[in-house]
Amino acid sequence: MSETWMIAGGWMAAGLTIFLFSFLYRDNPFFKAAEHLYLGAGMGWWFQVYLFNIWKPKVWEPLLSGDFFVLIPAVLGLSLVTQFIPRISWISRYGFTFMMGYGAGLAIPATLSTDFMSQIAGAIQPFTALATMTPMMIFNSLVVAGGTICVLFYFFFSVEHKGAVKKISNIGIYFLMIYFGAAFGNTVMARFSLLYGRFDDLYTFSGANYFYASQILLIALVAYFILHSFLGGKKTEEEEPAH
Amino acid sequence: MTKNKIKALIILLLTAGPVLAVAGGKAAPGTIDGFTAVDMPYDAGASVLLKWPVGPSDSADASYVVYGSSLAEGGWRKGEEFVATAKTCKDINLPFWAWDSGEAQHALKVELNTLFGDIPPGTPLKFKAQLLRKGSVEAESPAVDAASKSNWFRLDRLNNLLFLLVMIVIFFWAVSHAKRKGLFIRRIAGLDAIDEAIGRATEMGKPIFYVPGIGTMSSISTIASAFILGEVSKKVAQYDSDIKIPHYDPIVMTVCKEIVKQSYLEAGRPDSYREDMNFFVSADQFSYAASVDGMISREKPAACFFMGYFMAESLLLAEVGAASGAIQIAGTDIESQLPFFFTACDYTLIGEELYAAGAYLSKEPMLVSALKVQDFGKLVVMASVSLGIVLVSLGTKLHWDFFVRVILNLFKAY
Amino acid sequence: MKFIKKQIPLAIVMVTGLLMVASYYIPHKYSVDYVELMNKWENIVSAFAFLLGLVSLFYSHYGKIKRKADGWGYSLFVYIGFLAMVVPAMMTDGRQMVDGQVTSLGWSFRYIYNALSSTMFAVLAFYIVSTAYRSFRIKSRQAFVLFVAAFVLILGKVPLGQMIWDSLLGWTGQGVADIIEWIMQVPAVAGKRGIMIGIAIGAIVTSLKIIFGIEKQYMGKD
Amino acid sequence: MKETLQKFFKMDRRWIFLVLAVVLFVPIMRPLGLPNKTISRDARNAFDYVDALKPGAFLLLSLDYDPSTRPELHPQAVAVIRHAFKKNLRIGVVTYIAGSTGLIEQIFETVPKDYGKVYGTDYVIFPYMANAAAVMTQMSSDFYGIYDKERNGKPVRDMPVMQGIKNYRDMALVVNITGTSILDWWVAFVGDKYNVPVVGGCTAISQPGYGPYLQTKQLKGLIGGMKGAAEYESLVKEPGKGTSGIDALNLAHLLVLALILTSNIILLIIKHL
Repeated sequence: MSETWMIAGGWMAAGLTIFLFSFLYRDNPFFKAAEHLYLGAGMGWWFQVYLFNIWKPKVWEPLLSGDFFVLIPAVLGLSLVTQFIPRISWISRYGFTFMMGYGAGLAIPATLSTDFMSQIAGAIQPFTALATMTPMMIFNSLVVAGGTICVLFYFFFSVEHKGAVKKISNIGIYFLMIYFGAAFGNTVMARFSLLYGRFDDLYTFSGANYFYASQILLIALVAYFILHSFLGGKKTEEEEPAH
Repeated sequence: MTKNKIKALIILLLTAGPVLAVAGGKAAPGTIDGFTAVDMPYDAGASVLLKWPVGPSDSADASYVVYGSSLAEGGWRKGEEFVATAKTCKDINLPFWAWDSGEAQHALKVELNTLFGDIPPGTPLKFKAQLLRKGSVEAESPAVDAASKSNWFRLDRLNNLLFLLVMIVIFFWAVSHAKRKGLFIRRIAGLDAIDEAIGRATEMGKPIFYVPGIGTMSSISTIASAFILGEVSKKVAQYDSDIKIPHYDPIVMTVCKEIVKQSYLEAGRPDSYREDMNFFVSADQFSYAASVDGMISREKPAACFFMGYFMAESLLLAEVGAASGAIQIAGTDIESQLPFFFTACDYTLIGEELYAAGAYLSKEPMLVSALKVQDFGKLVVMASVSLGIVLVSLGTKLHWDFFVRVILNLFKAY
Repeated sequence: MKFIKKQIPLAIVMVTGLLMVASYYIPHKYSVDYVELMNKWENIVSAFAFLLGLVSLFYSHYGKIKRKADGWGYSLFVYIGFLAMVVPAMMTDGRQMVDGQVTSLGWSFRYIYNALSSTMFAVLAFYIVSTAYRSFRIKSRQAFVLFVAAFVLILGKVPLGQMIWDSLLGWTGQGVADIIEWIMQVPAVAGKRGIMIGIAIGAIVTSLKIIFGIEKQYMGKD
Repeated sequence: MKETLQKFFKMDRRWIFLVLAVVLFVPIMRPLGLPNKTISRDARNAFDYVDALKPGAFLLLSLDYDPSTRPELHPQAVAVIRHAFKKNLRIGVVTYIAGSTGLIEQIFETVPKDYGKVYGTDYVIFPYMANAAAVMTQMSSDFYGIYDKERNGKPVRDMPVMQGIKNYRDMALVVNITGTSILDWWVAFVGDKYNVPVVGGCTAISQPGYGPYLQTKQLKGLIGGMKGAAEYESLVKEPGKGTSGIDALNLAHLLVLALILTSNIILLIIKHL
């Protein structure tokens, strides 16, 4: 890839990024265009990946070499599309039921083993090393086991929650809250990481080797907003964008 | 083919080398008695089980080597080599009902693919073992015939199968039972607020937003959401309030249209039902969230329901609802989104509460019986964990090793 | 007709499902062969499921353009974006690199799709700060516990936060990183495990309902 | 007083957006120089597990993330691959997310050159497949039943990198880096079912949810979010985007805490005035 292409790429990427961010200020045509471009580009990328990784090597080529067995899954797969034609949409059931049956059948024993039995074992197992455990470790293992039971009480719907049951299930809620708190804290970090990634790219494109793509595009967009609000841009009904 | 032959020849030379050298030495090697080679049980036929008694001369400075040979190729291939004190029956990871894990026998599982490459089950094979000390062969077993075979049952997974069977039995029992008479479900806090929310909407003359999220009809939370919608819209019809249901998935929309229509019919107000109560917004996550946000901040509804499958858009939705001053009731089983709902909404149904809410409101026998099976499963877990901890602690304290093993094996996945 | 429309699909789901369940307990070669065949088919069928999304996106935007609905011009960009990926893919036979050189397909990925897709999600960072300000309400004791856990994690995950903790609470002898580890390994495990077990049983029950044809909402109406 | 506070509380949120943008952008231009120092148990376990593998062992790397989670997961993937190359492991790359094919390409465009690794001998990249669960199950019996060709259509069976590999029993470890629930599938459909060690890398969002699997050792280790990437980078001694990312996040994290506290205190005051 020549350098010209790389610079063009930098401008393209910086522009699309800034257009999408511009929505934070206000809805505008650049954002809308970029957003629709995103939908199309995503589909386009997936389409070519499916085409060159699956449809061609796993369906088309075997067919050409006379392996007509692949017609069965291909037809089942194509049947899904009939969903869009109400009169014959029942045909799509053949594909769906196959997928659902496969998925459900695969999941049942595996879920039982991984998320049910192994989790019971995980609560009990630590106590086999009772002799070598420190008091803190015993405490922690008891908290894990006891907390799990309290949470399960909270999700137990067959008895009314009052008296002792209510107390236990209330403790359960606090375990859930700590878990959600951890999830919240981590989500903050995750979202910031993504933003950091974009800013980092914008910073790269703001260099002289990209002819200051980020700055120029940003200034251009700001200029658009200023001009737009001066020249007949209708005042939006609300102070804040609808979003 | 020729390549394989050459490989076999090289291996033959390599393995024959030391054997010849030893044979040329002074002491003739002793024999390892009781060496057996049988098919490895409970597998598809890709491995063979070698067993021989632990001998008095097994010590850390000696090692065992096993050899395998296929009749088609002839010649010995060298398999695993390990310290003579290692690899007894105890090291084979099988439960007590399927395996005797004494330490009196060496046991080694030979993966045929590693040793011979791709060979079908049933191929006649030969195996032998040697005891090496300081580079020389101290003892050797006679060559033993063996063939692997495809087995019909994973006895080691019996515990899993039993759990499953119990669950299926309970499930069908609950299904047939639920049809006969109603089963009890406890009160769910967030649901009491529904009446309040709808009442408020009627007073204020403002609409209610019911957002079913971005799931498809195959996700449990969306199904639960659809049932809750049925009850909510029934109440809306009774109070003569207005409800708006923006959609992400066209199929969910068709299902919801039917449900709302039915509710209005049941409430005796089919005339108030409008087709445009359910409307399609967008099949893109963020466009959907942005449009719904726009509607909420424009129309300032009296109440917002967010029930179903939500991903990153949850925080966009909940925030706008909170800012517009609506009563917000949320429910989802996506844990990473629950914190946002919990902090921004007035009531939040957490995980399974959402499923239970569907059952609680609709009294649909299928949903109620499923809930009963789930409760039964939880009861099993609570009992097993508490009992298990007591028994295992006791067993460990008193050194009842087999007893502890029995309990652990029961819940171990193989 | 009901037989073809309903019974056969329900039979398909039951037979494939039960055989898949059985294959977990049956190690025999026949069982392996069956599962292998199903794996290959399933992989191909799922690949066609992608067409559902494609058709519905194209259809809805085609409708907008045809009706000249509000903002129909933007819908054209959906097609432009699609072509911006597919045309280079056709020219390069789906390869992003040839002889160490990035092709036009690789370029499209790097500078168009990558920029768009990652920015879409990066925008969420802004909303999370505004949510933190405008709707994070410590309104009950439960919400307070949630807040404390979140506070410790947000603070302790970055070096500056750790320094602040050490200078303010260093006297306790507990580093914030240790506390985070404890939260993640003890109470959070209990909370998650409770949810997990409940969801697992729920999933098994739902799967059973699907296999036995009790749950069939995914099939749509007649 | 009350009105001022009320006004302040209802301020245009675009001001908050602006503050965040500044707080996050400035450290990119002028790094604070506060590197990550702590290393979590799970990241260390992940590192130790890979580190203990013998040279020549086969590592199956499932990279299932697209550009939307790239800043968190890409550095993790790069760090793990660098580690594996340093240890002379063989790598096979698979993926079940269509968007990740381009990112995989980007990694292997540069990283192997640093270690003199050759395509086909030391590593190989397989094409995207649509149904992860089906392919995972398939690989337990016959890897080539689904992956008979690499991503550009060359047959793989005779490649040196695939020597002696037929199914999971011949692989030393599976590492899955993903922002989806595919990691749960690796644990349930592969790790537990076929007794294969699995190490994970995930976004910070899903990290707390894997606690139970880590406690039971169903997951041998976990790299969580950008912090995890920074930790792994420092263990491998190859600082990259994870390390510089953590530095930039410092101020933004404090901003969030300040905002939550400010708004709740304001509300408290308004209520009591």
